[in-house]
Amino acid sequence: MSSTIFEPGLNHFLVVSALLFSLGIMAVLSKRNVIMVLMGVELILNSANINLIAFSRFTELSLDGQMIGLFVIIIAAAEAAVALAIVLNVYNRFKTINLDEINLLKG
Amino acid sequence: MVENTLYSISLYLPEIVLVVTLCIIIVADLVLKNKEQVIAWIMLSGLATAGFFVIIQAGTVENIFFGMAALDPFATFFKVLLIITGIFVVLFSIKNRELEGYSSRMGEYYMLFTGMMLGMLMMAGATNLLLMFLALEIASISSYVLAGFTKRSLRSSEAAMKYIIYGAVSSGVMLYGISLLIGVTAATDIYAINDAISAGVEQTMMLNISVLMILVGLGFKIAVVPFHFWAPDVYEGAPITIAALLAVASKIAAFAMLIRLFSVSFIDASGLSATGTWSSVEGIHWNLLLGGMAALTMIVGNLTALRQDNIKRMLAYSSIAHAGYILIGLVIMSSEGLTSIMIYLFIYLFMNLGAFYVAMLFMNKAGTESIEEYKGLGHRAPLAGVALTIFLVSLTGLPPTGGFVAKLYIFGAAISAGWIWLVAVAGITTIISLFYYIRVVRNMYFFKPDEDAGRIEFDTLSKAILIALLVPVLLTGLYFQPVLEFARNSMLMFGF
Amino acid sequence: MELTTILFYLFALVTLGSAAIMVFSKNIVHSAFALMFTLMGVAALYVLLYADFLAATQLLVYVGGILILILFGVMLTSQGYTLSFKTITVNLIPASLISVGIAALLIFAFLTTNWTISEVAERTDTVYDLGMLLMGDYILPFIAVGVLLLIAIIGAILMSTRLSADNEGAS
Amino acid sequence: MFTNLPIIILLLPLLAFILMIFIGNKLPRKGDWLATGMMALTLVLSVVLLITKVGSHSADVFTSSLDWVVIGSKTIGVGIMIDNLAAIMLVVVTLVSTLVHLFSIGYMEGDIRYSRYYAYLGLFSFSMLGIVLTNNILLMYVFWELVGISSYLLIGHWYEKKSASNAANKAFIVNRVGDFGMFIGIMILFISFSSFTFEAIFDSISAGKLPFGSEGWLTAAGVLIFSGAIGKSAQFPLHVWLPDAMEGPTPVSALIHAATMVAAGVYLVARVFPMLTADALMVIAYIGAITALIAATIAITQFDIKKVLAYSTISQLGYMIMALGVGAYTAGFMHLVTHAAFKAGLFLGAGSVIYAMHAALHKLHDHDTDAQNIRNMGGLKAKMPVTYWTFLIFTLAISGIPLTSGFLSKDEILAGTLAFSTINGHWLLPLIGFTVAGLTAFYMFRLFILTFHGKTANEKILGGVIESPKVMTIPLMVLAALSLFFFYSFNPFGASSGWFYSAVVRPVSIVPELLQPAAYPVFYEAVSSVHTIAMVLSIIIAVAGVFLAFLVYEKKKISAEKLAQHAGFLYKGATNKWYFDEIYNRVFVNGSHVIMKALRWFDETIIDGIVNGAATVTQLFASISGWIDTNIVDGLVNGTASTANRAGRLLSYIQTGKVQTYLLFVLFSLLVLFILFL
Amino acid sequence: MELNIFGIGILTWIVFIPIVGMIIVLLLPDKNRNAIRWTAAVATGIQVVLAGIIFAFFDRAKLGINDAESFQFMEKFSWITVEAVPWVGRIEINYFLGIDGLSVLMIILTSLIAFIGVISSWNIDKMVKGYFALYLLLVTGMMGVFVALDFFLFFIFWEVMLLPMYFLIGLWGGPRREYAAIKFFIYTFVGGILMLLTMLALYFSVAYTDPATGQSVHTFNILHMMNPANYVDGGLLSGVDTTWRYVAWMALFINFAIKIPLFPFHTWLPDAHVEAPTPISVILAGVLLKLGTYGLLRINFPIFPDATVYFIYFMAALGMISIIYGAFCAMAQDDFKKLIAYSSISHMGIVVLGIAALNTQGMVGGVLQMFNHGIITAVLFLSVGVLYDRTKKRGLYDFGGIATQMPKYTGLAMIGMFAALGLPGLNGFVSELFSFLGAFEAYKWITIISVTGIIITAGYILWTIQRVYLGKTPEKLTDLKDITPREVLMFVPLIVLIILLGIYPAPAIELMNSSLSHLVEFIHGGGM
Repeated sequence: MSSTIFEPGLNHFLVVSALLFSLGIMAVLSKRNVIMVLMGVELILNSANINLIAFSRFTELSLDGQMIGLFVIIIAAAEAAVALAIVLNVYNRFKTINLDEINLLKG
Repeated sequence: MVENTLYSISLYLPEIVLVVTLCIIIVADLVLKNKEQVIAWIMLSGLATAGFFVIIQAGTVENIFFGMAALDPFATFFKVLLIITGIFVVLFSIKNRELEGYSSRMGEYYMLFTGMMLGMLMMAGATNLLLMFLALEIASISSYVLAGFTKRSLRSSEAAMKYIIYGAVSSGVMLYGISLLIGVTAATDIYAINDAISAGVEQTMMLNISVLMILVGLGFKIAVVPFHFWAPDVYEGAPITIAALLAVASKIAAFAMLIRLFSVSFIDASGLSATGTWSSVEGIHWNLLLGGMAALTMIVGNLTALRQDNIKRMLAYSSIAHAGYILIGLVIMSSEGLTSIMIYLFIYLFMNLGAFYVAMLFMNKAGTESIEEYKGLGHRAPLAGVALTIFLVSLTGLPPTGGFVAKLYIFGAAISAGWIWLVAVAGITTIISLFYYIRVVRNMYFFKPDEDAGRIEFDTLSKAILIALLVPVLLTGLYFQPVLEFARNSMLMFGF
Repeated sequence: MELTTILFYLFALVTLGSAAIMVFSKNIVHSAFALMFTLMGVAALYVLLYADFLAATQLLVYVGGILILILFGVMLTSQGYTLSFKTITVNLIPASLISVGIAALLIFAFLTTNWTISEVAERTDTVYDLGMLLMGDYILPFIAVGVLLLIAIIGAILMSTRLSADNEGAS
Repeated sequence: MFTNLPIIILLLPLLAFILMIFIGNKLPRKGDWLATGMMALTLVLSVVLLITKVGSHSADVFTSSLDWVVIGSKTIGVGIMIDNLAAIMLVVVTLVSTLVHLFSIGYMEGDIRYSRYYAYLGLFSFSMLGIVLTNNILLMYVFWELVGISSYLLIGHWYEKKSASNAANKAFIVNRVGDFGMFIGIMILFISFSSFTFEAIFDSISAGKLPFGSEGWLTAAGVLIFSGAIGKSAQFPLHVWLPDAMEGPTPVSALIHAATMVAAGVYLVARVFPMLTADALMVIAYIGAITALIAATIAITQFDIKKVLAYSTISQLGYMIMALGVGAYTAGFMHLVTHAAFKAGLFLGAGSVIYAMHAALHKLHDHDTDAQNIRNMGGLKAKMPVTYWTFLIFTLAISGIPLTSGFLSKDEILAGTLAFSTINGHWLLPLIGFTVAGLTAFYMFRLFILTFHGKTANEKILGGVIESPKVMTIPLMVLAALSLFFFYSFNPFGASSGWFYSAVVRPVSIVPELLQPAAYPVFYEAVSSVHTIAMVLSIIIAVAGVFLAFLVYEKKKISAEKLAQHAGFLYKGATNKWYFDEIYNRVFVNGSHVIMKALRWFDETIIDGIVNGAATVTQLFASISGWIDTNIVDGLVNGTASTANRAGRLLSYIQTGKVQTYLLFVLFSLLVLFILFL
Repeated sequence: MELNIFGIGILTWIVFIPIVGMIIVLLLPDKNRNAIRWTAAVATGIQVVLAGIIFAFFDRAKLGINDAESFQFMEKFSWITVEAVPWVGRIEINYFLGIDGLSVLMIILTSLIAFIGVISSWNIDKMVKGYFALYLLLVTGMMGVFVALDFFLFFIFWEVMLLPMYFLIGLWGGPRREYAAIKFFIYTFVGGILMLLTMLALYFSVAYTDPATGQSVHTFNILHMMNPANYVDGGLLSGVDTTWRYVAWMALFINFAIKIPLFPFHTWLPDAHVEAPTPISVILAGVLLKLGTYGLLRINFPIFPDATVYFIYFMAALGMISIIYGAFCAMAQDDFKKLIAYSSISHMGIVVLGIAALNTQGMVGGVLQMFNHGIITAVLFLSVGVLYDRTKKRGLYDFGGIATQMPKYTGLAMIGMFAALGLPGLNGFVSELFSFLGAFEAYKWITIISVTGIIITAGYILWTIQRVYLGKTPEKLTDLKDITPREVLMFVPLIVLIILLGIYPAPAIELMNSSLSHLVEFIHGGGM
């Protein structure tokens, strides 16, 4: 284990992931544009992946973490593809992809 | 290793059947013309075969695919439920007029539907966090698209988009939670996690955070307050068949996963007493949290349902409320509670599908989803009217319908565990629920139909489906021993 | 300071910095490119964590796939070049409060948590081990993810293609 | 003999009732002969019974009973009891009833509900005989109410008239007030002694058992039972119904509201006499005295022939009650009997007059002149001789002039009150007694003179008046004969030597000694010592009253108007019946109207309002927009669950339709949960 | 005592005959109205016959209440049994029917009123099939409640009545029928939820040891719930005089009080009565209200003797308030049906007061009053119905002089009125007498105040008679026909009973005397 707090240990990576996570949340919550929101989701997924891989590096978890990370990347890709297809469809219907303008369903 | 894999495959037949069905549908979609009906029947037979294998395998308790999944009575129970739901929804889909304009795309519809069924079946059996997440995603991604299937409709498109964004964020948060949980316990298998937790976890705070985040994802699937917001919008926008599927199957699968995760991972294995009550890991009051959520869910679901005019939306809120009642079973943290959840889900399946189905029939024939415009429908369509009345009465929880038995067991389990306040909330909200259910009945019967509006007739298949849904609702109200025994015998989970 | 330390901070800075740019930029194209740097930074972090295969996958799938997809999305959904590339923010105050809150909480939790660290031997090559796992323990997810991709493809095609007899805009 | 005969006597009128109800209308002459005949048969049987009882079994009491119901371990029986009291009363009831039946053949001729009328008479007779014959207080209460209902039906015989149905209602409800007390009294007795029979109750009391172990409750029980008598015998303060009851046919007034039913209260007090404490008796005595006085004063001022008689009835009943209260048991009961004869006679006489007046008016097609107002009469002496002479005998009897039966009994009562005052100094009672005696003589002769003597204001009417038919005059003659002294005692100045006094003996008090009234020997001695004084005094006063009446109304030496002016507020009060009706109207009728309206409002607004929640307000606004009628259930939803609804609305506001807002809530909840779990 | 017909117990027959009728009705074609009516009449008629058989064979001496051995015509079958699994004991729900002195009279009442209801429904022309189907379902529910000895079964029958009633009022009622129907529904539903929760709490607190297997079995058996020995240690409702037992008692009490209805839970009743069609009013007042008091006696009292004693003053006071309050409110009404509805509140108050006395007279009086009131209000509502059929009016001020127009009818109606007024010689008096007698033994002042109710009752009844039957006939009402033979047929059995029981109530009282005495002892013994 490292002797100084500057030497990158588990916590360092986790902090990075936490920040990335919250930036993702920020994007999700504050951007009107759907695509920006999707980008935020990618950030969240990446932050989770950083966690997983960091754990696989520093704990007994070993390769399982990486394995899951791998699957997550694939899932993220699939999700992004479908999401963008749906967004495209929405754009074709609504002529906008600003989330706050798409609210026929409410109440 | 290979032997294990092969053996596991032999125990994973239902899922494999579905994959095969998916492939057949793809091929059939390419080859056949006028394929709608054929594909529907292919899917039905696929589901039936899967169901057949599920039943054949009933009773087996086995850990398969290197601990990735389990085949146990618990999973079997939920798979049976899921397949029944699937079969009904396929039948609904055949009858649904909404889908008529999309005949060229019905192949895809059934492909995605099959995919969703596959995902849900996997959810019921998954014992590894990765597989759980993966199964969840399979089910989710298919349902995102299905929700937007009627592309011409603005509402449907909007529903799909909202659903996927909401879902992506929720699953992202859940994944983050999973990553933390994995980090804390250094394990991905839920039994290993339990071992780790039982051995004593120092990072309690981390554990709490991770579970909370996982709850966001599962809560999203089940639609419990405060993670329910998507449900009404999506149900309203989606084709009614898919709304029914989401309200019933999706919920059943998510509950299966939630129960397995909670009752396997987060309990104090040493505290599992002979009476079947268990306690969560020291220092964590999951039951209180879940109880709070259950109460909130019942309150919000029922209160909001009061004001809805769209029947799908009303049923959406009602199914949110029902998720609250079901959650009570988990709060109790006992086998009794879980049994009552299973009974509830079993009955909920029929009554909720029934309500959706009649709503669909009315939409087909009378072209309305508005409860206000249901006036006089009971006189125009006596059978459907009576059936809807019975379904709604059952949803209210009045005897002699199944809904009563469902509530009876949930309430009973809660009372016996001493959760009086929760039961009180449940009781009060049940009373509130009466208002919006009865309003439909009142509109159907207490108004004379227009003079020129004739009787609504249904074809034989429609009637048969209706009866098939109606009979279990009434039967379970009077003689529910089989359900009870089925549920109790299915309490056995791998490793427990 | 060791090299890894310096590299860590560098990559962390790149990752978070470009992520911040992505989030706060008003131009969606800028955001997309910032996202690319973020993803690359993450890949670099993976390398630091002995996950070379994952780093490669990250670059391939994310930077090569997802990002392109996103850019396509951007292009396809904007009628005018300048106008709608500006993305206006909503819920700014509550959103920032929540994300700051979550960040603070998470960091606080991470820092106060006493992790059980086990020193794992440095890995030089993970590809073989991952491959073995995929064919062994992870065979089921491996197959399942294949199905997932199939479904996603079907879904994406369904959603993005036009209906044959479809008059757009009608509902 | 003493088991079967009474039951036959009891059931014959019931049979008559049933027959008349179901087939009365189909019989020839609408069945009047059947009803009358059966009543006459009853009379014959009763006389046989009386003669046998008093003649050969004077000291015995015959009871027989059978089980009615078993409740828990308590058995409640029904049964009959024959003692001299009952036997005498039987004859009184059946006699008057028979005569009234007979009289009615003439009086009610051509009535649209003729057979119904006879049916009700049968029902009444049955109930009245029930009161007389029963051996237990519950059964007494049962028949008590039944006579009430028959009275109600008969008062309301001409129910098309609003006043008739009003009077019927009033009679029943006012009686219910009295019965309410009686009912509670009965409950006290039953709870304490587990039995309803007089015998068992008296046995328990004499064994020293007290209700709830308290002497106060014994007094209370007595007074409460007596309150039944207050109602039925029209005692102050429940006397208000009787004058109104004159809305019924006059024969009914004679039977029910003069001779029998109203006397049932007296009979009741006589029945429970042994268990009454001194305090209870004191209350009874004073109630009787007050009633006697009030009614007598009102009677002076009335002009309706039946009203005068009604008030005189109340007054006389007050006498009887007072007599029982002071301990002059036999005198009181005897007055009941004698009064029954002469008051029934008076009413029938009045009926005869009214009948004649009606007939005369009818011929003239005059429907405005009041046939019952004595100011429209006068000088009937010549036109209706039988009625005149019999009426004179009755008037003498009620005024207490020697040689009449009334003198015998009244004299004994006055002696009793005087004796009572000598024993314990309640001088007010004899004072009232003698005053009322004078007043009675005065107003009765006022009535008599104004009706039969002098000249009428309207010759035209009287020209057409003729004597009533035989069926009506024969009962008058019979009753006139019975108003003479020799039927009761061969000594015209001393009743106590007659058969009646030996047959009806004051029973021994059984209450604990401390609570007992003056014992009979003591009382008897006191009576003997004051008897002569009382007799002389009563004769003087009665004669003075008669004389004064002649002075004022026959000779017109004193102007009645002037007298009235002198009397001032007293006269005004008396004419207005001392404002009892007004006060009751204000307090009870209006009071209950106010209460009921208030409660109705309370029920519809508050109780239901709570249920409907703030609905009332919502509905108010809603009804303005005309929205509520089509959306009643919505209204209810809005109502009952208005809070719920508001919450629902709030919650659906949260459902904005914007997915980011949703996520905001989700993540916010997550944050909150984090904080909670840290 | 057992009595089987074709191998099936008589109680099952009497409960489910209407269901058979309902099925036949549903199978008959819509058009064939008379066949539908006759089916209903035959089904309910058979019930009357069966009730007669029960009356004849009923053993008057047996105690019942808490003793399974002394119930009569018992039928007990296992309905739902789930064998014990490791974590929870056996579950057992029985199909358990039986009657004792408490229920036998109610059965007779129910069958009679149901039959008369069918006769008075004869002229209903709207949706005849639906009407009679629902009607027969309702009858089964009512009958079932009176014979069920398993709480679960009791509850099912209880709630089964809810929906038919809702529709019967809501579809065949007057102008404000929806409001009335939903109000009835909600009130009763609230009560039902309370009962459900209490029932569950009881279920989990009670377990008896199965003699055959030695297992501890949770049970819904009402009789087992009465035995303190059956309460499990630490159960929610175990022990004596615990707060939870009071809460449970109160919850049940509110449920039953809503049905009775007791002040202040009564406001559904006037609305429901006013809007309901005549036969349904008859059923409602004649039978449904009795379910409340029956429930108190069958469930509240013997299962919670401690809480009963604790709350008994409160209950008596509510009874008193209902008597007075109902009477005054009745007096204030302008609507004939509403008046009778409020008078029902008042009369049911007497029942409550009587049973609250906790002594034999009071209980006997109370139960008898249940029966009598059922018959009397039936007559009253039928009388209103007769008038309403002819004039389409219900306002008290709309009438007058009916006695001259319709003398036969007036005679019958008046007997009902007088019985309601508590006239001796008619049945109302007997039961009121015993109720008050019993109550007086227990509570002097409450009873004294209550007895003033009889004065008010006399007031409003006579006033009603005066306004409706007496006086001059308004011009509009001069062509009324006197009652038809069908109408006479529905009045006569009731009138005969009114008079018969008024004169000689012993046949009714001896049916229940021993059971109720036993119940009283049982309560005072604290459930021992």
